[in-house]
Amino acid sequence: MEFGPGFWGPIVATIVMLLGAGFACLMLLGSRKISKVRPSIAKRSTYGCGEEVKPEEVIADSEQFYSPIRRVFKPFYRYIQPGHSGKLNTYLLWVVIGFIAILVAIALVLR
Amino acid sequence: MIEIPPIIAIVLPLFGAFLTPIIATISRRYDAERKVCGWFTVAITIAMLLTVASMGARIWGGEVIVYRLGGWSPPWGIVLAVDGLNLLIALIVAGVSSLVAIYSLVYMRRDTRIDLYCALLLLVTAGAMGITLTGDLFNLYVFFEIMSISSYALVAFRRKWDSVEAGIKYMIIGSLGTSLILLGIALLYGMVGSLTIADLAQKLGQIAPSDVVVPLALLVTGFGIKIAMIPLHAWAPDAYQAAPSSISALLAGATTTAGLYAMIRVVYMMFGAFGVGTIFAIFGLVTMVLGALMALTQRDLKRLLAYSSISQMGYILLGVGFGTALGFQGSLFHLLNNAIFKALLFMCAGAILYRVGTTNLDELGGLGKNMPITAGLFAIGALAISGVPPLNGFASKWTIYIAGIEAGKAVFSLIAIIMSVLTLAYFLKAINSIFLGQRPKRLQNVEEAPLTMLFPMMLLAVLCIVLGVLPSLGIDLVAPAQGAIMNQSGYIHAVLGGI
Amino acid sequence: MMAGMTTIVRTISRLLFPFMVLFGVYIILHGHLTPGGGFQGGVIIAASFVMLWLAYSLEQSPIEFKLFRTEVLEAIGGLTLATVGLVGLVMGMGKFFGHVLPLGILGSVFSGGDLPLLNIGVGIEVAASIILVFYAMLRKVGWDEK
Amino acid sequence: MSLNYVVAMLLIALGLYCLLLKRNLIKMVIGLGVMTDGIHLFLISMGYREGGIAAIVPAGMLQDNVAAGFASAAVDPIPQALVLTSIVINICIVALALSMAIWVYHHYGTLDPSEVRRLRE
Amino acid sequence: MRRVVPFIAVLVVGAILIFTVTNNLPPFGSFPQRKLGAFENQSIGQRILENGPRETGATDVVTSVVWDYRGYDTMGECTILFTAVCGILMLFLATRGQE
Repeated sequence: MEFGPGFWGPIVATIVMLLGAGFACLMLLGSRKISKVRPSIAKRSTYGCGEEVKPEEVIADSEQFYSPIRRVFKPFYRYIQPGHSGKLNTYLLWVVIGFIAILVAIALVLR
Repeated sequence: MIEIPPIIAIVLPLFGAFLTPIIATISRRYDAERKVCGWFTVAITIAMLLTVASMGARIWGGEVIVYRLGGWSPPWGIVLAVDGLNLLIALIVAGVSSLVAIYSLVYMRRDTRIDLYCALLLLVTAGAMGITLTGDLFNLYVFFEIMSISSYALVAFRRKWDSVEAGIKYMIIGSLGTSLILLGIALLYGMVGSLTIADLAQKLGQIAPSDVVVPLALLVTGFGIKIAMIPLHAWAPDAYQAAPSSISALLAGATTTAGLYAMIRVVYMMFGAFGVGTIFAIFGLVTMVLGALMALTQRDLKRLLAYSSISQMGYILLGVGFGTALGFQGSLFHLLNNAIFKALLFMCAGAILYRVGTTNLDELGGLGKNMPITAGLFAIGALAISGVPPLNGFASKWTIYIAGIEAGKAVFSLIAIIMSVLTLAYFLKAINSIFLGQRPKRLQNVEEAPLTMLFPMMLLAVLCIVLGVLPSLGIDLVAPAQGAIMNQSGYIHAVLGGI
Repeated sequence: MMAGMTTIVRTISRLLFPFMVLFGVYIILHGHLTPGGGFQGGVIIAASFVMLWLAYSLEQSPIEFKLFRTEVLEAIGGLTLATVGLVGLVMGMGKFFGHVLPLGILGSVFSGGDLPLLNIGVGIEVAASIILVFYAMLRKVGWDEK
Repeated sequence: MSLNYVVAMLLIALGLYCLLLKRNLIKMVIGLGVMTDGIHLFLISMGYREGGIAAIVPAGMLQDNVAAGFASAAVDPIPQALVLTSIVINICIVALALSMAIWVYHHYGTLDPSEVRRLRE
Repeated sequence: MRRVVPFIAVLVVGAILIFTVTNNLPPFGSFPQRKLGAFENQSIGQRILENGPRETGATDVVTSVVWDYRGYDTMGECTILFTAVCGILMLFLATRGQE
């Protein structure tokens, strides 16, 4: 099939990936067998600065989940995201401004 | 009669919608209203799917099925014209709606007046099918209104505060869009004096393009609202979040697809304005970036899926905007794939909502032990939508990247690749928050979703894998549509028949 | 629920009711000869019912209202259209909305092929629909005042 | 001078103003109706012919050649048909929007769209 | 500021529309002639006026357009009415079991 430059055989690639996944699983199980050391309880439990943390208290806040990306796109999250304020008039204004933008763009292209 | 299938495919759901209240009033005596209406809807949609599929052989043979309503010849009467593009979209719409009908059998179990739900579901399907198969501009507007109004009503179906708020926002924004479409059609009628798409295409070729800028912009804006193009996307997250999940799947799978079809048909095949493609590419890029960035910080699963659906629409617009054969091929293929895995993901969200009662990511966790099948299906959908190689998202996205590079817009392809990485990022966040991690105590005894809901999801997941491992199947399915877009004069000649 | 209006209004509306219905039927039946048609006539019929509901209250109006009957009527009105269309499809050589009945003499009441049938069907549907809409809204207003 | 067109477009702009600047859902629905009526007026006035008659065959023209006298005098019937269709569509939109507004008032106790904003970001 | 931007947008849209209808359209009252010189008198309405009464047998040409030439549109319109009524019933009368 036409995928531009380079070689891409879907079936071959799939088989290769499945083989790699199986090999990785084998390696994982083997390493479990070889290594005698078991992780201690302290390693398994969540670190709460010495406090006791119950499982349902341990949630990763899903809004701050990717703080680095938030830092990279800081202006977006500071200016654009609050724009989705739920006000119907604002949304309708977006529609009208979008219409004007599309009109200007089309007029520039088709001229 | 050999030309009948198109009209049958439209009249079946209309008949079903009109029949549903009568069937409900009869079956209410025997207290079987729910079962009867649900299975009736399933039967109607599957019959419609078969009707559409029965046209396949002739269309892929390069033929254009033209059906004259009432026997009036095209410029004066209404005509249905089906070529490769129509057929592809009709297949997507019919398939998604039948799967959604099967899914709704169990999912809507707790709601009252299920007969109205079935009637409205059939009406959405009928509207999308009418948009897809018609060859008349005003008729397209009428069926666009059928689809829109029934989807407004369905978004507000649960009558909770969020449903009603999302419903009225969607309703006012969408009605503004349809009024713009009507104004555009009126201007076109005033300038050209015709309503058949083929006739308009023939006559518009002889006007200076600077005259038809305003109708073109009005139509593009009106259809852009339906496909949630930035900055016309504001209704989408609310509607997708507040609607019942089956309806979210239908909106993402069928309604946006029909809107995109209308945009392609009007812009490329009626106005023949291939120069507008650059604008589509730019708007698609903005849509993609903004959708992905907004989805990164969502707390609600269905809202996250809504923003990701906006982002995928950006990909499709990007591919359409390149204006090359490979671009159309990739974007139409991605349209098919988007319908598949977006419906799958919304159905998974519905399964979680059905069993747990919330889709807030902070309140979920560790459900992988309770609902393993749902977890696996969600993982397949998430990997497919973020373009991980053995699944179908990869093939279409790769085609779009290559099309961008060949069209000399390598920067667009680069940004698209970065956004694909972000897509994987926010879906990994969703998987982590829902199925992995610590399981709170209150989620101890959550059960797996019922089999009637799992069946359509499994079917869609199998489609994801098959179309990914054998992309040539999808390419073959899409190729006639792409050929139809390129072949404008053939469409005109087939419809007008030398008038 | 709203309390209805004075005796004068009630009497006049009760006397006016049959004539409004008759006028609606006339508009429907002459749709293919004069201005008007199914929609206009149906809306007039519906307006007559709504007038009764506003004059009397929803409970004590002289004509009692059956919800399911009206829903079924509406669905039947819609089905009439599609059925006439399908009859055209089957008998009219594969023409959806093709003519089945003869055209008749131009300008007489029984002419125009299927047009009177379609007008009657849409008249039924529009009347039932508008009545249902007003009934639902009046019911809702009733709750909020309770 | 095509005054009808200008007036129709002014109606559309008025409806748009109502949609963008009114702070009441019912007023916004009214603005939507005004906008659609402007489009209807535009469509109707587009089919007008200088000194045209209504598109109904008068009794005098019934027997003799209908096509010749009537067709050269009457106005365009198609925009009127489109407007008939569009008016009913507009009725449906307004009815559904108003019932949704009733429910919004039921849940939120207000019709101000700047306070009906629990779904955001 | 909060109200100035929408007002300017409305003004811009109105100006664009008025400019369009005054420049790019045939003047008021010029049916059946359309914008295109090549397609003069080819507005589909003219042909329907000529043949409508004979082909459909209705003296009201608008009715013959609504129900014959574009009867399919009208069926869709009735479907829209049905849709709206379904939605309104669903909003108001579906509250058995709730409230």
